[in-house]
Amino acid sequence: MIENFLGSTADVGYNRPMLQTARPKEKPGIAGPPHERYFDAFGWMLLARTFEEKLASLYRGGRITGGVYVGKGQEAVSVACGIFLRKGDVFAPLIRDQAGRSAFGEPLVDVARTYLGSRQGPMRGRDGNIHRGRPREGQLAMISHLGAMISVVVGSLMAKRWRGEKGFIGLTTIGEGGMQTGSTHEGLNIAAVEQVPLVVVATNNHFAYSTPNEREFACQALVDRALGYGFEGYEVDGTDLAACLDVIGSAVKRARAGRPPQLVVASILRLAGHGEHDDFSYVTEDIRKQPFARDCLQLAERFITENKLVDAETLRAWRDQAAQEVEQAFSTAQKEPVPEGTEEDWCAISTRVLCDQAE
Amino acid sequence: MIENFLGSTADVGYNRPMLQTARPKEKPGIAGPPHERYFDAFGWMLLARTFEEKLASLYRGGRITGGVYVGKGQEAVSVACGIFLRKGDVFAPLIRDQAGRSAFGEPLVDVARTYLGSRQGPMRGRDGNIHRGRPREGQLAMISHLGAMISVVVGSLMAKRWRGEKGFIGLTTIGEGGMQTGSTHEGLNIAAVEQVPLVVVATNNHFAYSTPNEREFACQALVDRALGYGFEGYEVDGTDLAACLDVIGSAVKRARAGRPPQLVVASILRLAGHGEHDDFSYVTEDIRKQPFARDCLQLAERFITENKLVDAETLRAWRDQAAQEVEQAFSTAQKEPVPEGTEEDWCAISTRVLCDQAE
Amino acid sequence: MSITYLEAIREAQAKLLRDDKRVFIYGQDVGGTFGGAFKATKGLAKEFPGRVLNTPISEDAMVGTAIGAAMEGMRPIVEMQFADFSSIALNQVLNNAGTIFWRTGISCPITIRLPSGGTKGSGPFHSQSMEALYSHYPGLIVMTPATVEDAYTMLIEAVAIDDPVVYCEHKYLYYHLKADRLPSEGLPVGQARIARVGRDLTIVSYSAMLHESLTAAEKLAREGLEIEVVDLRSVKPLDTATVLASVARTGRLLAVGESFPWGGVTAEVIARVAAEGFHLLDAAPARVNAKDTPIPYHPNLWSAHRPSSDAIVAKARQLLRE
Amino acid sequence: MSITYLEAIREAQAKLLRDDKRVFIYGQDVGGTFGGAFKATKGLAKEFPGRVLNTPISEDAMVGTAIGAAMEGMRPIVEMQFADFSSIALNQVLNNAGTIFWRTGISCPITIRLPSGGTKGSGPFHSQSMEALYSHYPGLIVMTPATVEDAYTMLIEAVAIDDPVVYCEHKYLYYHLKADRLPSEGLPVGQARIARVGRDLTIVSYSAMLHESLTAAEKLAREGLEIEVVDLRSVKPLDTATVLASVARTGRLLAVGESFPWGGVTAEVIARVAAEGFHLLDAAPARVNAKDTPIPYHPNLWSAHRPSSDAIVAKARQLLRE
Ligand SMILES: Cc1ncc(C[n+]2csc(CCOP(=O)(O)OP(=O)(O)O)c2C)c(N)n1
Ligand SMILES: Cc1ncc(C[n+]2csc(CCOP(=O)(O)OP(=O)(O)O)c2C)c(N)n1
Ligand SMILES: [Mg+2]
Ligand SMILES: [Mg+2]
Repeated sequence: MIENFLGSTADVGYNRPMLQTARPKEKPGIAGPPHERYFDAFGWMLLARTFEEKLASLYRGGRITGGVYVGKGQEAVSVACGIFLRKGDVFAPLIRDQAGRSAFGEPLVDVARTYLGSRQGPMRGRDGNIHRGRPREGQLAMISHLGAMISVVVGSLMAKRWRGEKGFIGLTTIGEGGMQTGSTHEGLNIAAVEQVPLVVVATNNHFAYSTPNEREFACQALVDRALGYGFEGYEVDGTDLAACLDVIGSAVKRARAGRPPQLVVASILRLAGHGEHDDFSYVTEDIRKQPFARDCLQLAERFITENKLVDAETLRAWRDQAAQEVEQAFSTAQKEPVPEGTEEDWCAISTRVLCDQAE
Repeated sequence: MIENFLGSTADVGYNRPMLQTARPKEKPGIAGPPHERYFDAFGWMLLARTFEEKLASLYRGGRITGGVYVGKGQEAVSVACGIFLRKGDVFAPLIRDQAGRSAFGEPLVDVARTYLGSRQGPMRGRDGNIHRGRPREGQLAMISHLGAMISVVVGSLMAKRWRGEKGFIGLTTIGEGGMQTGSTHEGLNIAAVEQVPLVVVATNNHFAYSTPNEREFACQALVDRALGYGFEGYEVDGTDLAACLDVIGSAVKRARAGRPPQLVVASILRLAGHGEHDDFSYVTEDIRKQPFARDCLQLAERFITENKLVDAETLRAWRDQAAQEVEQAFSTAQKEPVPEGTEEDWCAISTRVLCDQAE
Repeated sequence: MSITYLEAIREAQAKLLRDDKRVFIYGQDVGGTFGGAFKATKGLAKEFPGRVLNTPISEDAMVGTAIGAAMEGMRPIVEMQFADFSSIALNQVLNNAGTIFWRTGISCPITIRLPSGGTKGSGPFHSQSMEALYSHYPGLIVMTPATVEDAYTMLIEAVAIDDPVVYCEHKYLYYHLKADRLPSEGLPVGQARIARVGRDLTIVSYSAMLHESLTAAEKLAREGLEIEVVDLRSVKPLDTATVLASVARTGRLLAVGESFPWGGVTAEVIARVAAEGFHLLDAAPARVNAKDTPIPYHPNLWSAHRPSSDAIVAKARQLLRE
Repeated sequence: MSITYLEAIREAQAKLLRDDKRVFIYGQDVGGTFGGAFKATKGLAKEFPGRVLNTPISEDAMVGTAIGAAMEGMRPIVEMQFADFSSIALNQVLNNAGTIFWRTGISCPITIRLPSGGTKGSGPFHSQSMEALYSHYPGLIVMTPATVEDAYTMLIEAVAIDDPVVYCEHKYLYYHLKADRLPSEGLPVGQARIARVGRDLTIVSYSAMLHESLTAAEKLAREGLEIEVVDLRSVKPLDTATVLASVARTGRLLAVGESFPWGGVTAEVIARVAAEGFHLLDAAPARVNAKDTPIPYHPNLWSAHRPSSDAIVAKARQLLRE
């Protein structure tokens, strides 16, 4: 028996992957939050949404160079990816993971720095936006090629195992589109062969850029792929924060307990364009009315309100705090100097004496 | 209900892939062969085995340049891949498919020509051995990179569909090792998305070169991957000719009938080295005693003899005929001239005026 | 009427689809109502139903599928979303498409469109110029149109050619470049063009760098220097004859490219001129390339990384002093 | 004692595994009792349990895994079964390994061993020399050892270096080349070597072509011609200074490489010498490369495709007549 609730200790023996969909728990008038990390998680979601709304408005105002890609509608999945990780873990997030990155400890000012091109940002203006990372703190800096980070996480985990570290896991995210790359396949398979403590959270937001599911894959459920790799596989309703915390939290726990790699497939609709340049007019009205198109943040807020988990005052205070943190991050970053070409040594390797001199 | 016997017409509706292992039918003293193509198939197997034995001896005698890769032990699977194909079909064989290539119509002399480097061979000495093909006749010329041919077959089938051809299918083979490449993943997935009439026959011969299954993949059964792509999936005992004809023949039939792409996974042991240079000492005695290590050709012959399907005389005649055809092929090829560098124009493209002049 | 480089690419594809039923377009997001990340196929899926197809994110399989279709007589155009992602398809392009004709005698007429080159804020993975990788291997034709007219006629020719063509279209030129009308014919493929006549120095360039070179020539003209500018048009085959003829007139060579320095188009141009036209040179040939680091995201860094007309002017002056 | 180029590679790996517990070897068939398609890791899995690991046929993931381990402090050596299959890993090598340090400041010390180059009967997909592809992109060091001694010391250095190294070992040299003993130290990485002293012409070469060049020099010596031969050792960084110093002595340059002509090492060498040492040249520089077609399977075709000492001699004579 699998117990989805993170609180429970009853973890399970190895058997064939169980395709298990955690559904929102609708117990009317319950006394506390449906998950011990529910409020924390809600806070990160709120922060991410607030930050990205500001970001989008800066983008529209022509203040951002390069693309802006937001996680609107994916915050519940993403926060659940970041919130259970701890120091020593490895997190390789992708483009819709602001909530998870924050929950794992990425300072908001570093995000603002990256978008505004501050030389004090973690990428020093060399790389931008979603490619940012903090490898020293376990947050890898993605390359664009989808799927390429999975095997990188595998290697990090092998190194940790060799060094004798204990209790660590790796978690990486992928879209349903990215699941069709060869790199993803090789990465998932090698993870299973190496039996590393890995959780892969795939979000089917029903589109890869403008391409709908039917031109992406033809299987009935992506979670069935777990079986073919020797992963354990779970489905989750990505609009439901409690379910995300349950299912992803349990997967994290199982990975930590030494069980095979875990695949969680979340279902959701991307509630923004692929990037802010995209009006997503290809998403039909019909699709926007599907259950998977609900807004996870609104659902969580309604759940909190309807069940009177906190009062309106508190909610407002949370929102204010998020707004303030976002303001703070941008205003700090805005004041910082930008990088200058004249100050670069244009050497791509760390062994400077071996820099090639071709012009 | 799936009916494995090709003779049966009862083909099935679409449902989740059925993991179905066809077992040898052991009806003692039956009157006829267990499959209408059984004798044909046996003939091709015999021819392939005889040819490859000769080839291996030439290799040992230093008469062959380049590698020799044989299909010993895989003839039953391979012949079943070739024998149901007809003009207009596309076949993309790999390194262990001599039996299937012959059954699909490749002249034996072209094989001998390729190995002996005759300029009259299909590859004119430019490419060798297993890379040979006859694209005009529907047999593609593989590149070495495993998995790369799957999507090529998909494209061929799409072109045929566009042209309004009817009733054609494509069939390609892959090893359990090759199933781990990114190219295979992308090829299988795109086949399912494009819904082409494709059969993929994967042979798990328990080794990729020297690497055993446990370092190749970690799923319980490779056929489970079918599910994750939206293929229909079947397993078969690759040592059993009748089963191979049944299962692969049925898959071909289903593909022709317009059903989703088909994956057949055969289980077997490679009964030779990876190539003739390899003594396969890494295959332990224990493995050599497993049921999957039986020799399909011997089993078929024993089945024929024990059930008195043909008499000893006929069997001997078959064997003699094979030997004669093989002799003939090599002796023709041996007399032919080899290619000369001075006669090459060293232009890699067909539009000769656009050949680049760099030296 | 005014037509951009991007529109020329779309028009060429519309014409190809209209005139030749063997043509189809295959790529991520090229279909539906969307028409591609850069809208190079906007409207085409509707006009040509079933012939402009979205693909999964599977560059290897996209090219493999196109190869199979091409061998069966179709004329596929594969759009990579960005040139940078063609690294995933590289094996299919080099080892499959590039070898089929030579190995089997069957031709493989695929066209692979690579939205190439740097634009502000695009960073290391959406800015690459990959022509050198594809030119190094045998079996491919590599086009690098620099003008609206060439963007149009060369794409039409790319599809007509019986061999695999890598068509590098420059994203910076998409909107920056306009022409009054589309030509019905262009120079033959494989032939370079004298984009500006001069006698003091030959600049050899292609794609977006042609325009930086022309700007540099303008600037130098104010000082009385007459710079000849050659637009290679295709980098493989590379039209050595036209380059040599120009160097014969000017005695000086500066090769300008946007890709990384080691083994780029500029190295190949200089190697050819040095080997075949050594006596034509009055001074050392020189080259201007991007820097040998990944392409930076920040505009300040990017403009220092990418060859600018100023950098070309500086190098040209130095060369003319020799 | 006599030790081959291949044994030197195995010895270097044994030493690395022995001396540095961060080192592990990752590749197809490298482990078990087998020890690699060419036996370059024979016996190592037994001697160093758990540190010489077989992988699935997944070149992309092999390199990705190594990158992750390297960023966490390990020193992985990845063996490609043949250089040709590294096309599948190319994206991880160029876009991931090659950019990590520059983007993040974290170093990525992986070594990728590529069994490279042509041997009789190996054909288009088991004969390639891929150094130009890897050298073109930023962020990588590309080594091409030509001697038993260099095979040994450079592999040890490759693993010591904090950056990604592509180590191109030549399959033709595996058994053909022998030395009496292994050195404890070699020339510094990045430094070329004068393999033979001369004054009439400089041949610049590397890897297996060094030996064809030396043979050519021998043949020409019988005619009284003194050919200097430079062994580049690493093609990135490329030691322009040593090449220029040699050309300063001889006045003539012939660059010899086994890879395809367009944009290969030879183009880069000539471009550098032409640009930086133009006045040193008394005649046009020249190059000898493989032909611009896939590498043929049949030995007759292969020996015409690959640069031979005779082809080098012919080109050298021509160059010396100028
Ligand atoms: C190998 C590769 N090809 C193409 C792209 C361009 N690209 C960036 S995001 C994207 C869509 C991704 O869809 P999905 O994986 O479903 O993630 P989502 O954007 O829906 O979160 C594409 C095609 C890429 N990043 N990598
Ligand atoms: C992408 C790629 N990497 C490596 C190789 C080298 N190689 C050739 S055959 C082989 C083993 C193949 O094993 P499997 O697919 O199980 O087929 P089998 O030889 O067992 O029939 C390997 C590793 C290759 N051909 N392609
Ligand atoms: Mg998506
Ligand atoms: Mg196998």
